[in-house]
Amino acid sequence: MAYDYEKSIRPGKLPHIWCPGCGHGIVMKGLIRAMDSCELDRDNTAVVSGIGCASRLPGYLDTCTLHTAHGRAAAFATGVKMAKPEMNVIVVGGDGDGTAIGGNHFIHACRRNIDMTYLVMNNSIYGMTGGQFSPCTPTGAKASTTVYGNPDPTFDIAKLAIGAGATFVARGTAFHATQIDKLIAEGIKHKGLAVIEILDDCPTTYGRRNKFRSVIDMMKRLKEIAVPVAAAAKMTPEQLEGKVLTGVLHKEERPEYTEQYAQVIQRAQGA
Amino acid sequence: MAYDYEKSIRPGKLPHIWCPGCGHGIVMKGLIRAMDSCELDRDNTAVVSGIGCASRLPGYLDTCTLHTAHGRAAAFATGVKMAKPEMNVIVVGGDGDGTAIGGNHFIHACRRNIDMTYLVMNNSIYGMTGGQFSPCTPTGAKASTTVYGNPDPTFDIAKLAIGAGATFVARGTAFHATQIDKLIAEGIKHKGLAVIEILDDCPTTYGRRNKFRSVIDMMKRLKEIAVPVAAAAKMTPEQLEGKVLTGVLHKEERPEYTEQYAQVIQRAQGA
Amino acid sequence: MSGAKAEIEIIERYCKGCSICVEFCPTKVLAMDAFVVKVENADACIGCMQCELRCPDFAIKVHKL
Amino acid sequence: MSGAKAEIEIIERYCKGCSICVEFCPTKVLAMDAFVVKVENADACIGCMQCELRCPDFAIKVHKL
Amino acid sequence: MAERYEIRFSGAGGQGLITAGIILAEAASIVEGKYAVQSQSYGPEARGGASKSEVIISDGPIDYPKATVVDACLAMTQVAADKYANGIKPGGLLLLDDDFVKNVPEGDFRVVKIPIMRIAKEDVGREIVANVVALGAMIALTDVVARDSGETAVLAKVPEAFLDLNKKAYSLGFEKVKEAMEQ
Amino acid sequence: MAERYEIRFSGAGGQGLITAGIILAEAASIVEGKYAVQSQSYGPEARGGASKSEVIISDGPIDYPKATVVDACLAMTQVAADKYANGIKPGGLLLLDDDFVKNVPEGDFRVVKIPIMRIAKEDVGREIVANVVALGAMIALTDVVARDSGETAVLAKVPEAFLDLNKKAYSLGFEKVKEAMEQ
Amino acid sequence: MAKKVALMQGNEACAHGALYAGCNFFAGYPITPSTEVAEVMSVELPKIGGKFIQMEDEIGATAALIGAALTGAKALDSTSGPGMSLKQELLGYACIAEIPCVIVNVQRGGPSTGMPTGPSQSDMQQAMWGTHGDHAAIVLTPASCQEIYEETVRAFNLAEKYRMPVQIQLDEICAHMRERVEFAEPGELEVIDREAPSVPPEEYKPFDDTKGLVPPLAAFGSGYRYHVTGLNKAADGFPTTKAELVDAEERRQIDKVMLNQKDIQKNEEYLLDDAEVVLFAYGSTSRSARYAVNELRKEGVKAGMFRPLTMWPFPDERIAELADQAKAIVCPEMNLGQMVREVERVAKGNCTVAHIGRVDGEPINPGQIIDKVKEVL
Amino acid sequence: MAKKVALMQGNEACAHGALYAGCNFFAGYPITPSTEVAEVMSVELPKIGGKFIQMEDEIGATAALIGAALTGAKALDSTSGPGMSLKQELLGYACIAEIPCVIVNVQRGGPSTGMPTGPSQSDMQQAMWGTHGDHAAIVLTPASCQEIYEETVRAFNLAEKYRMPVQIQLDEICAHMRERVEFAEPGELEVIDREAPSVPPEEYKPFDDTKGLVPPLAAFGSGYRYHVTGLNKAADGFPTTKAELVDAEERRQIDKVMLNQKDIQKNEEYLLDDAEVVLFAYGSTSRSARYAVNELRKEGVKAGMFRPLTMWPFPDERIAELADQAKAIVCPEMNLGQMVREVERVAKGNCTVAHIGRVDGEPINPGQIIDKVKEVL
Ligand SMILES: Cc1ncc(C[n+]2csc(CCOP(=O)(O)OP(=O)(O)O)c2C)c(N)n1
Ligand SMILES: Cc1ncc(C[n+]2csc(CCOP(=O)(O)OP(=O)(O)O)c2C)c(N)n1
Ligand code: SF4
Ligand code: SF4
Ligand code: SF4
Ligand code: SF4
Repeated sequence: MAYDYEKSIRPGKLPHIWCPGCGHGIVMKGLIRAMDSCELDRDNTAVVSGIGCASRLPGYLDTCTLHTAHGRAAAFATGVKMAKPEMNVIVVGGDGDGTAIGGNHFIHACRRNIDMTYLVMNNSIYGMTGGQFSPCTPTGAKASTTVYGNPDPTFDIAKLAIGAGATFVARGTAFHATQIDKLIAEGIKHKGLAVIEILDDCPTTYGRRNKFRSVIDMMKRLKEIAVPVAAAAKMTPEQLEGKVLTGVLHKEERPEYTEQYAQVIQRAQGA
Repeated sequence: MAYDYEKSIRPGKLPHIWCPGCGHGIVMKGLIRAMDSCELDRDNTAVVSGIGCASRLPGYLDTCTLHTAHGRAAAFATGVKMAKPEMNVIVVGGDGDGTAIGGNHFIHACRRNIDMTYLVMNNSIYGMTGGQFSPCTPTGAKASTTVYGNPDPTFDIAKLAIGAGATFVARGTAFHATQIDKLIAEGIKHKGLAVIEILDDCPTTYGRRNKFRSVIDMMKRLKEIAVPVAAAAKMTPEQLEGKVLTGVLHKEERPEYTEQYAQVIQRAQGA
Repeated sequence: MSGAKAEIEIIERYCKGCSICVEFCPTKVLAMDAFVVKVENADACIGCMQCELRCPDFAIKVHKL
Repeated sequence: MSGAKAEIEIIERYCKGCSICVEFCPTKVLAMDAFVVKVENADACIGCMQCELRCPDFAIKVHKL
Repeated sequence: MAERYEIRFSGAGGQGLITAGIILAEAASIVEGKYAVQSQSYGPEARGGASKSEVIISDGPIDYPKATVVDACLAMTQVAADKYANGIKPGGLLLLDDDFVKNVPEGDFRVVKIPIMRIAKEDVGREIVANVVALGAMIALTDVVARDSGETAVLAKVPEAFLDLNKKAYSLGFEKVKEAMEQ
Repeated sequence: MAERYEIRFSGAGGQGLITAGIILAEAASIVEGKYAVQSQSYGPEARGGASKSEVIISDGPIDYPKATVVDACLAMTQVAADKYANGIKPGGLLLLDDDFVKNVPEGDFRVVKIPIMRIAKEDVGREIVANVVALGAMIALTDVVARDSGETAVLAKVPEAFLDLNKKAYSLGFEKVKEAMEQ
Repeated sequence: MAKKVALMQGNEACAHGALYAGCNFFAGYPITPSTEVAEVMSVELPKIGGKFIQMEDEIGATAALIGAALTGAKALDSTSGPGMSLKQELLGYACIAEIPCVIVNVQRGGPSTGMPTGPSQSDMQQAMWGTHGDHAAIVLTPASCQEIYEETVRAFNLAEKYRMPVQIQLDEICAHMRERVEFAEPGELEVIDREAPSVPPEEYKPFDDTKGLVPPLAAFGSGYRYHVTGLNKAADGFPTTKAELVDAEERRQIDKVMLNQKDIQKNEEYLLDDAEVVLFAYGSTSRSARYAVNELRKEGVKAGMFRPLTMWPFPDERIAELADQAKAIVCPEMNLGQMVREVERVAKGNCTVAHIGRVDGEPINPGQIIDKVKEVL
Repeated sequence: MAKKVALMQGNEACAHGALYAGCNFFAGYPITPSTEVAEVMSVELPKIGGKFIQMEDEIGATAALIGAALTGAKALDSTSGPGMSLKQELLGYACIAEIPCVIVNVQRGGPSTGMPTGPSQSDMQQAMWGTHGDHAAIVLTPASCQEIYEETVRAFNLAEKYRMPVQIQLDEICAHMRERVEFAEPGELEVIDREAPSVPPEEYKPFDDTKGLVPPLAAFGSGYRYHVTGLNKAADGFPTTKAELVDAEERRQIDKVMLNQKDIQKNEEYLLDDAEVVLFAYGSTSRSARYAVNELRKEGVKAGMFRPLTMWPFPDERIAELADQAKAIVCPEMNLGQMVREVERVAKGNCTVAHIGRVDGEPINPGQIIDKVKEVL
């Protein structure tokens, strides 16, 4: 049956503001399915974002939604979760929001291992401001501030998250739509900070500058470069050249932050 | 022969402001020896720091020194290096300065792989403000804001740096004084961003709260926990429990940022 | 007799004409009509849901028959 | 006859009395005198430089003989 | 031409209306040496959504840089026509794409209709030049700059490869509207 | 006691002078119910460097919370004595540790000398209580709070295990200075 | 039973006042000379099941503060100049999203790192204008440890009542001096909690002003699902660029403060009835000023003091009256001329307005004030 | 040869002005409505061997700006409200460490994210007071594309001459409208470079004021080794807490601006000679005001306009004169009352001071101004 997205979307909010072909809508659908499959109580779920096209997502969801300042979503979310650990907290946002200006809050959320799900919609560009390069823009690519080709190296968000201590890291693509909800759901169920990166597309500000004739080409590229971790294990480095691993890239167990703090309270009250 | 540190130190600036037993002085000596061994031209060397006890270091060195704002040293340094790539740029500072408030600039300096040396004097605490915990304070430890034991997980600076893309990462300790200059010198010679973490001590705000009777105990602990990477390779996980690896932990070659930008200039001028 | 395994509902007001659904429909059920998608070959639908899943704009619903 | 391999110079004005040098001198050449270090057993010095290297305060110089 | 002549190009984002405004302003201020100010307003959406571009042309310095009541208005969509028609000066002009604007707003202004989009698509062969068609039509109607100045400005703006296409679009806009007026 | 009585404890960082000031202020304001304000100044160094702590005691509310010219001043180091001696009121008091202050500043004040550090180390057995020795001496000299009040405040501040040590230090300070005055 | 009393620093009194007001969340980042506020909160909050979190930086701290406040927490944050500058963007967020919370700024010498251990009152204009965009501010300036305790309670009350951030501006002297503080008994001081919505969740609009200038705020997780944003928005909380809605939002957020000035204003008037010279003073400087007033009165000078406890919104009306009454208003401030500008603005030339500025890390002493008063009279 | 002319946006004109002034370094972080400044610089700078760097955030951008400036670069940064708020701490650093650099703020609706695409003039007080601590500010407010080009050159000149950060405050209208801009020929406009030290390196003190209020600044890497800090410091650049040295530093840094006001001030006076009502207007609003003046004159109203191009330091003296001369000063601003406060302060009640505020994302149109003028007269 057709999936019932409407029940999770605030009445009258569609059509959304995203451009034709923008992958953010695909990711939003995955998020809705994931929230449904985890049976999250919408009264007790907060979806928090920063600023950017991707960060407009929460406005559509019929739950507690918090659209904050550029880059600060993880820190706002940390306040929500610390103050009310019984809430489910999901952070959503773009690669710019999360890894440029928001980099510090991102790595510290990973370090604390606070029980939140951080969904990065990585379209490799600052879409909302018209296509300046982000820390996730491929080296050499064109953006409005790199007309001669981007000199900047690119963050591997998963590697960064693991380096900072994230205990669950997964990656999917907007093309592999059926996988998105599964990865997010696994992240939601994980106790601790879960990072889910979805490789996404921005036909408006990235595609055209980088010789993608249309969003279709961008989707095809996502299809081509993605290699599931299991498959990758059987491939040679040459075969993996230019590919990107998808699936659950990292999972470990470490004490969760609000539980650790509950122990602080116990110690304080025991003393 | 006694090492001639004086020639590198600004006249009249000693004794320095650090407390009795503070490891920062030991690290500063290592830095001076490293700068000497690399024969850095002091007229063309900038030493840049943020705010904190460790960040007071540049004031003593007879070179171009820049004591900036808390956490921002790497970004100031990036400006210096970009504008004048022929300068040697060294960033120094504490664990708080570099990985708490300065975390974002730290990871982006690593990502860019700009040719600078980043020396973190990690004493696991905010010394200057009187001993609040830092992201590098061990879980469970006491600090002025964690009297019930620190609930926060600890950053592994090396892991974070590697995750962010640093191309040279090394670790030493204030006890292993002879090694400090070697590691820093190797970092200075490395083309790209080099992170050198020196495990340090703050007897005043950390030691006393955490049952170290004196700085001697703190030094002894450093001696005990350090295991050189080569030795570690032959040890079992059980033997490595509670230990910390020292030496060069990571080294790779990637294009350096100012060189990449030089190519942007070429492309712009060629067009 | 129709071979369709599913009926496609298009919410025209939501469709922004990106043509993702058209491209990735394995049986070429859909086509662009100026700025909005339309069902061109309803019978061919195998009900794989790819169009619904990938439509960024909540503009397609696949009702299995 | 002195067995000292080096002469220890102490810059009292710099010494903050942390006693790191005292502790880690392998031959116990140094000792604390109230707040400042002093050379107590000059002859024993093997010139290993450990005290100079580790003094955080630039207060010790080891002059090899 | 009045001391201060105001033209508005309105429609949807992505239709190139801002470019049309810029070209007109260039024709006036760079090619003809008059004074001109071009401005636009836009919403949070990167594409889609309403779009408008305004040009003020004058023989002397222009103070207030925004349109007050415009002398001429282009509306490429119904939404735009509905929204901006009442911002036209009495006796002014409303140019519209009659394939898209079905309900023609009423008011004290002259209405000129041509199928701008269709001309671009069918006669020129590329929808993307609809803005240049509109620009040609607007210049033909208002005489705010000389036909040649408009063409010079158009050609200065587009890449080599598209010169002919745009030249054709501009001329067609100019002529089709003349035809429409004669009818 | 004057309406407003000002006492300064000065010396080096780490000597516990701030604590001495706090205890005196507690003796006055908590134990005796007077008004008191304690304040301090400190430099960028965490330890070492100059340190000073000031207490103002009064029967009524205290406006200006900083010392103006003090009634009594403790100097534990030469640096402190040199720096603060001229901040003493005419006819005021300077208490100093004569092991450390060799050049006794001159001025219109009474100078009382006792070897505070030495008393702490040799007579009490722990240098760390030098501040309590000094406090005892200061209270003995100024009578700004009752001897008992001072003791109560000292004992309220220190951990169980150190009660006796501090009691002893306080008494010794009190008595040694009385002896010194009698000499 | 005797009341609990203790000798404590202004910073400690602030923390205890917050606890009395029901504060159950603290987010901060350490900085001299404000750290004691955080330190006390880190010890006390877990005892009552509250939460203390030390964030990665000041921006993160303010973000967490706002996030927590949205769950219904009463949230406190403390900092000093450099941190306050960093918080400015999110302070604006708290204004436009109307989030109740309290931020304590302990002023030290500046700009930049300046003199971290020196007292100052040089962030007073920043308190009003530090963030971009138009907004209202409530800023309190207590002057003794007891008053810091009580004004912190009031700060929380105002934050909750007017659904906005409230700043307490201390100076290093007030923050670090120790005085006896009497703890209030439960019920002794008024404690206000924010108004919760009375409508059912389906009808709730987080910025609905039909019932008054301050819309009720539902807590996240209390059954109300709504949207919060830093964009201009309609009553339902969703972004808008409609001119009339934006205008209404911006003006209401200022009106809620300016039209409630009577309730928000608080000040002390000392010997003003017949005053010919008025000292306008606040924070620790007001203590020198009171001392100076007393001395001047002894000498027969008709001096008095106006001491704002609410600095912003600025007490325009009363200062205008005093300017009519007095020959001169003298403003001692540990800065190079900040609040004196407001006094000048309001005085409209009706009396002499003079400033005594000091930025060398030393307090303004009574003698300086006395001299200046004599000079202007 | 005919001069090069082009139709360009205010933001583009700003970038080209910077290039004319010798700007060879840009650090920034994109934000609407300022991005075009960065975009033009990213294209143009590498062509002349200059450097463009997009930093990880606005704080990093200002840090890089200052770092580059210390190597001798002429450095530019552009942003808008939220970014400007984030920059405040380091703006203070540039003040106290006396670093020449230029920051362009394109004002949009606020506070917080507010209305990113709407014009505004609501960061005008922030421009002066946004950072903590006492400091001076130089803030320019041009009103046409040509003027933005030229004032950007002047901004660099002032930054270099007075060794401090200079802000250009644009509004979204000026930033995004397109007008014809004439490029200046080399030599046509004055271009000032900072004074390099004349003493040998051993004698160089980076904050030595014995030769004047603005100490020469050596470039890192030019053979001068010295120390820079955001702490209060002595002439030699090393930290101090000595009261007299701190006092001297703080006052000199303000004096260098306030005592050079003649050189720094710039404004346009339009039909003021006989004006009974003065419009105080700046940025795009001044264009409505000029239109209004012309209309009013037609109706026989003696209206004129005072248009500050240097907004800070505020033109106290001239406004005071105008307050004496005129019946009223009317201040149209796209905010809820910012610069009007300064006018009130300076007018000292000598004339009516009225404000026209607008914060709904729409420009203030001439009609509104005309109505208000008629109301107050
Ligand atoms: C403090 C601040 N700086 C900059 C901006 C401007 N800004 C808004 S969104 C954005 C980047 C958006 O990129 P990303 O997060 O990748 O999301 P996308 O728009 O691509 O979905 C920027 C730079 C801002 N709003 N606030
Ligand atoms: C913006 C800002 N926030 C906070 C501070 C206060 N502060 C100064 S140093 C410091 C921490 C220092 O710790 P670390 O960097 O580890 O160095 P250490 O003192 O231990 O050597 C803090 C929090 C500041 N100066 N500026
Ligand atoms: S600009 Fe890019 S990211 Fe933003 S809505 Fe359009 S396609 Fe999506
Ligand atoms: S407080 Fe700690 S880090 Fe700072 S100087 Fe003292 S020992 Fe060193
Ligand atoms: S050189 Fe070696 S042996 Fe000699 S005093 Fe120093 S540590 Fe001891
Ligand atoms: S290590 Fe240096 S400072 Fe410490 S006691 Fe020895 S000489 Fe003194």
